[in-house]
Amino acid sequence: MLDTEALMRIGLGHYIALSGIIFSFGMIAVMMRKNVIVMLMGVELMLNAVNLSFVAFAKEAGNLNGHIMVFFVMTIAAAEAGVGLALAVAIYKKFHEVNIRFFEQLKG
Amino acid sequence: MMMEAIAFYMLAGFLIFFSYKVISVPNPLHSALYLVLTMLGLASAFFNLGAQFIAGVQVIVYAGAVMVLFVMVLMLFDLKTEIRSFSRGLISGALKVMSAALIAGLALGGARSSVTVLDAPAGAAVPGDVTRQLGILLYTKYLFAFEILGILLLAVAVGVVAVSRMKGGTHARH
Amino acid sequence: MNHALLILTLLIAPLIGFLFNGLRFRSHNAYLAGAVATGASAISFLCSVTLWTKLVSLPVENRVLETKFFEWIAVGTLKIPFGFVVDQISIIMILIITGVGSLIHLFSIGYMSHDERPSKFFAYLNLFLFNMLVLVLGDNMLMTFVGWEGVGLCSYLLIGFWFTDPAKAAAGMKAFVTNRIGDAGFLIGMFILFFTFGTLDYSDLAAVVPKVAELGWTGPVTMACLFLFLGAAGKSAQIPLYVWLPDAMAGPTPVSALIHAATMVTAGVYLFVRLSAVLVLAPHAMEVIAWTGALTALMAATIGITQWDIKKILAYSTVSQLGYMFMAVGVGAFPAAQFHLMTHAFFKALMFLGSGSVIHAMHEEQDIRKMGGLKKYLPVTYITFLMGWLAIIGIPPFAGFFSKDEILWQAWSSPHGSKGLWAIGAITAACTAFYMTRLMALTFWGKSRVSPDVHPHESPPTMAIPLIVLGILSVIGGWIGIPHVIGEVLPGHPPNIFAHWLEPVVAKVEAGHGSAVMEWSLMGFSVGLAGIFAWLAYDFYVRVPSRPKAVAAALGPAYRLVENKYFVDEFYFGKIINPLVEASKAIWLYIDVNFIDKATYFAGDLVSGLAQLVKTIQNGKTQSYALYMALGVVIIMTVVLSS
Amino acid sequence: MGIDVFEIGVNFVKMIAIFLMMVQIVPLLVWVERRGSAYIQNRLGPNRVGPLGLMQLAADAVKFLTKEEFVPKRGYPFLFYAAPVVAMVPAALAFGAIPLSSPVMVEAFEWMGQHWGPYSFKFQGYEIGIGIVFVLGVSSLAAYGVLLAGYGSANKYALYGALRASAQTISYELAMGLSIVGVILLFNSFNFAEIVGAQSAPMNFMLFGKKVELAFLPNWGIFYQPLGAVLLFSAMFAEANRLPFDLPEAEGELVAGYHTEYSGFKFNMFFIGEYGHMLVASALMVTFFFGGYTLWPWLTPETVAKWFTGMSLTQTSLLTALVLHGVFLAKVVLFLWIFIWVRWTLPRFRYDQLMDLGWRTMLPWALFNTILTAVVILIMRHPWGA
Repeated sequence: MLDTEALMRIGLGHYIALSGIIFSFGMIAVMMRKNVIVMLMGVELMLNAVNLSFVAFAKEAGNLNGHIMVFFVMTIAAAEAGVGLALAVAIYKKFHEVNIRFFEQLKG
Repeated sequence: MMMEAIAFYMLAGFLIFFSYKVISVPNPLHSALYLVLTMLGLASAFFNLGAQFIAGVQVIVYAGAVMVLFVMVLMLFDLKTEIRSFSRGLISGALKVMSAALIAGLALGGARSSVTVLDAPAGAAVPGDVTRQLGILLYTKYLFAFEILGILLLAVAVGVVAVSRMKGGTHARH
Repeated sequence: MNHALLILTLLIAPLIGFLFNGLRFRSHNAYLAGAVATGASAISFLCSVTLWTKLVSLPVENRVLETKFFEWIAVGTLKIPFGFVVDQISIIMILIITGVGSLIHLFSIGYMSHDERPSKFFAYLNLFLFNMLVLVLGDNMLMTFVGWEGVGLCSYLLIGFWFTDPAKAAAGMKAFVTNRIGDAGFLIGMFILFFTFGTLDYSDLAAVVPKVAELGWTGPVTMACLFLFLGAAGKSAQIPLYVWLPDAMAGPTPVSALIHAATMVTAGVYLFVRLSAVLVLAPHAMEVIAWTGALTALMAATIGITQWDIKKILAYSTVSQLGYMFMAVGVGAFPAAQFHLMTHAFFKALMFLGSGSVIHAMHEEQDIRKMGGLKKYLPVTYITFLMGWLAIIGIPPFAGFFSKDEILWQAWSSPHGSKGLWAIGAITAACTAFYMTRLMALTFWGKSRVSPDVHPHESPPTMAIPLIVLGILSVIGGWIGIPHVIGEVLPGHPPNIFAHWLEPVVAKVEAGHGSAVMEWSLMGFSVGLAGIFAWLAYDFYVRVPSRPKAVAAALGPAYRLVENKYFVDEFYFGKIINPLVEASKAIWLYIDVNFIDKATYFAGDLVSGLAQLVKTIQNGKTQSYALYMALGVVIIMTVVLSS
Repeated sequence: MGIDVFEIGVNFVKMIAIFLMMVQIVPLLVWVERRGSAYIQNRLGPNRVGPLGLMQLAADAVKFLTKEEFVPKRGYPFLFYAAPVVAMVPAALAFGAIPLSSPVMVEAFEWMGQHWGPYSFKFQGYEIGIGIVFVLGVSSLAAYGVLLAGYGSANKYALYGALRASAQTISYELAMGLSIVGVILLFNSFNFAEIVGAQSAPMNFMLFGKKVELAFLPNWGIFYQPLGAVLLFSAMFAEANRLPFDLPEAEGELVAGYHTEYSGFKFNMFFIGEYGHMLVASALMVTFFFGGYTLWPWLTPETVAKWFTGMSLTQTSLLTALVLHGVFLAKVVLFLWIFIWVRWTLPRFRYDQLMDLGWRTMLPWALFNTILTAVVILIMRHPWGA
């Protein structure tokens, strides 16, 4: 029995649910894709999902601490993407492929 | 109320569709382009939630800079459609999907079970000019964190330059 | 203008100069870069003067101007404001820094006009000025530390300014690494103070610390002071960390004048004057500081006698004079230390700039054996250098006399002092007179030994003006600190303005014992000693130039010991660094390889045997690890949500 | 978008009208560019078709529409088709967010038996509170048009052109964003309308906490931020891929860069995108640094409204808006002409020079400008006297 009333009143819960779904997609990308760059995209997807819930919580709580958190997460995510891509480029230069299995041996 | 719900469900539908496409299409470049669309959708979700500045930064930083980098790198690599996009292993694959689904389910269940939260209407608005207050908060209460973040970025910039200039790189000088 | 605005302008002007010159660092235009940099420091000097007039107009017991721009760090109980304070101590420092700094900037325009990267040089100078101002104006120890590290960085950059020469780059590195050792001490001292008293604010510390009483060696205050002294010894070139300063002469001469004579190296002295209220509670630490200072003074002065490089002599002289200041700090004569800091800034900056003028004139020649008789070629430099010489050897009424004599008297009479300290100080004064006269004699007097293809020429006005101004200051700079006994007999009874000025802010040490007669006779003794040794040096190097060699031969091993700087560098390498490396190798071989490694191999075998059981989980696949993380998250979420 | 049918309808029509306006300026600009380049190079340019060659525009349009539609066989058709659209849309979105004139007030009236109004319509596509961030955001998306074109064409020249273009766009975006920060600090707002409002006044600023007014100069950004203006204008050339920054096209090396494979109307859309970027750039320059749609002391909303005293509020505000829109267009045209002028006068950069200029010259100076502005504003606005 669907509770139409609750479904129609968009609140925090809806955004958390959406964020949870996107997060799980990101997780699947990280766990199952072989291409390192797609895995990095999965990480970005997860971070974005978390950002969504931060903003939703900030709205709920009526203060801006959540926004600050999002701001920091974005900065760190950008940095992480930079490092990840640099590593991917380094791997590509050696193996001409960006499969995750080339990252599994921790030697040059 | 009705309009808001329709807008939300449309947005949510788009977001879920695009993020599903990110992980399912075999061509990584197409993944990246779907991810751009996801980012833009999230920016509009932020906008709906009253975080205009964050929405703008989301577009500038993610869609405008980070994803352009992804796309550029992918183009440089010249990867044809991969023969196998997903890693091997039926059992582990099933486990992975299951665990991800469980997390999503638990998030959903958590949201659903806390009825008071779910029923709360769109949330208390932050009073006044959000962007201005965000700036004030960032440069007073979170000043030190902000500075440390700057140092982190500096370290990352140096590290990335070091990694990408390693021997054999496109910029190596020899 | 409001004092907060003045302080802000004071700090920002050099920073903007740095940014401007730093952005156009490839420019070759020395005049534009120099004009901007000099203008920036002149603005700072004007602000300092205005702040000083403001301070004077305040009542004596409340002479302090402070401003907090914002809360910088707020973590738990640690609250660090971005605050600055101008009081009787820091005003003297900022007047010296910006005043002498402006003159040296002006001098550098002429000195660096033929350099390849003048813009970079002036950018570094301005950055140094900014950091030094942060150091002395910071109202808590962390702000001081920010400046402390900043000046260390600038010092490194400027010593290695001509980094294409490996020796100069290495000198910069040496300074940096030596200072790191000191900085670790500073940090530990700061940690101890914060751990014990819960604050790093100078005024809070001064209020809180006197509530404890300790006499032992291992109490927190003594330990903190000793560690801070390690930091100060690094920055201010005291035993055992003085080795970097003579090598730092690899930098351009204006840098030596500004950083390694007038300002940065005095930061350690400043720190203890600022923390005088803490230091007086740790008599053991004071004793250590006094004796270290005295020994440094003596050792450096004796090394100075045997050097041939004009800048090296001045460098050892700086180390020696800094030793005097620490001796003063150690015997509780904080005003005297600060006073000597000021007069030393005048005459040593003058002498460094003078030597820069000489080097400039001699086309980068620094060996005084190849100089001589320069007074007829460089009249302005000669006259001003003469002022500096008279000031440093302590001839009344030149500046150095008053400050040095005050220190010697305090070393004799203060309850923390002793006759031994005074004796070392007096011998050092004699050595100082000897080596400075030797420098004068070999450079300016006597017969010319200049090689015929060098034609010395007097420096341009941008270099001459700072020399003249500093020369005048070296003469009159001491008149604001005339000791009581002399003041009494002079017409008009000039008071000791300097001591009175500092009195409200430095810790009081109980009055010394000793009569006016004693003071007069000690004063006469030290001046006489200086005079005799100066004449002796004149006799050695001008009248009978063959005598020094004979004396050196007669002294034999002692002379060689001194000439080779007591083999300290060799000692450090031979007895500390190399043994450390050897010991590390031995430890690596016997303990690490033969014992720990074997033990770990055994443990490893044990574990890997056991790990056969769970090996399949640890398969090296990144994505499997991600799966485990995800499973963990699922479990935690289940637990949390179901509770 | 509005509270009732009338408001929604007007806003919708307005949005479309402004988009069409942008699109219609492009052929005119093409004509000006061709005639202007001819003038600069001492020749005649198109002058046969119609008076002054103006009908050439129509002829061009017909040509574009009737050309063969070509899609590379090995390319990605969807991306290939999407790229021109993606190239054009950001320019249109950005242009829609810039206020083109003062708002139009509509008094309450009765129509079809119902009460309507009063309304206030902004003279812009849509109003966004943080307009500057929005414009920066959407113009950063322009890189995708180029990237998709390059990838979708399956052509190495196109790919090289696309990679160069996107690298250039990202590099210059930093300098562009930072050069605007000075203006934002100066006028204390992210909102275009507020920035324009602040500039339609005599020059006034705080001097150590005291307000100073100089009545002989308008309060334009250019007087406070000359460095920012120069940096923004240069970065805008790079963003619009115009000479001297048109390395992505570089016909000597890369045939025609990312649009090598494009023909017909799709090519035309890239054209519209490029000229749309020029238009946005000029409009931003005018809005940030040259008083927007006002020209103090003669042409401000207040002074122009006085010309039409005696009319109803609706008529007055509509006419005022049209006059001020003329002012805005006049200023924009001036900047568009500078764009064309520079293109036909300056030689192009080599690629390494271009990157060097972006990262090692413009970025540090933009940072310097930002820091200097922040410090000066901090000092000047602080109530020191108190």
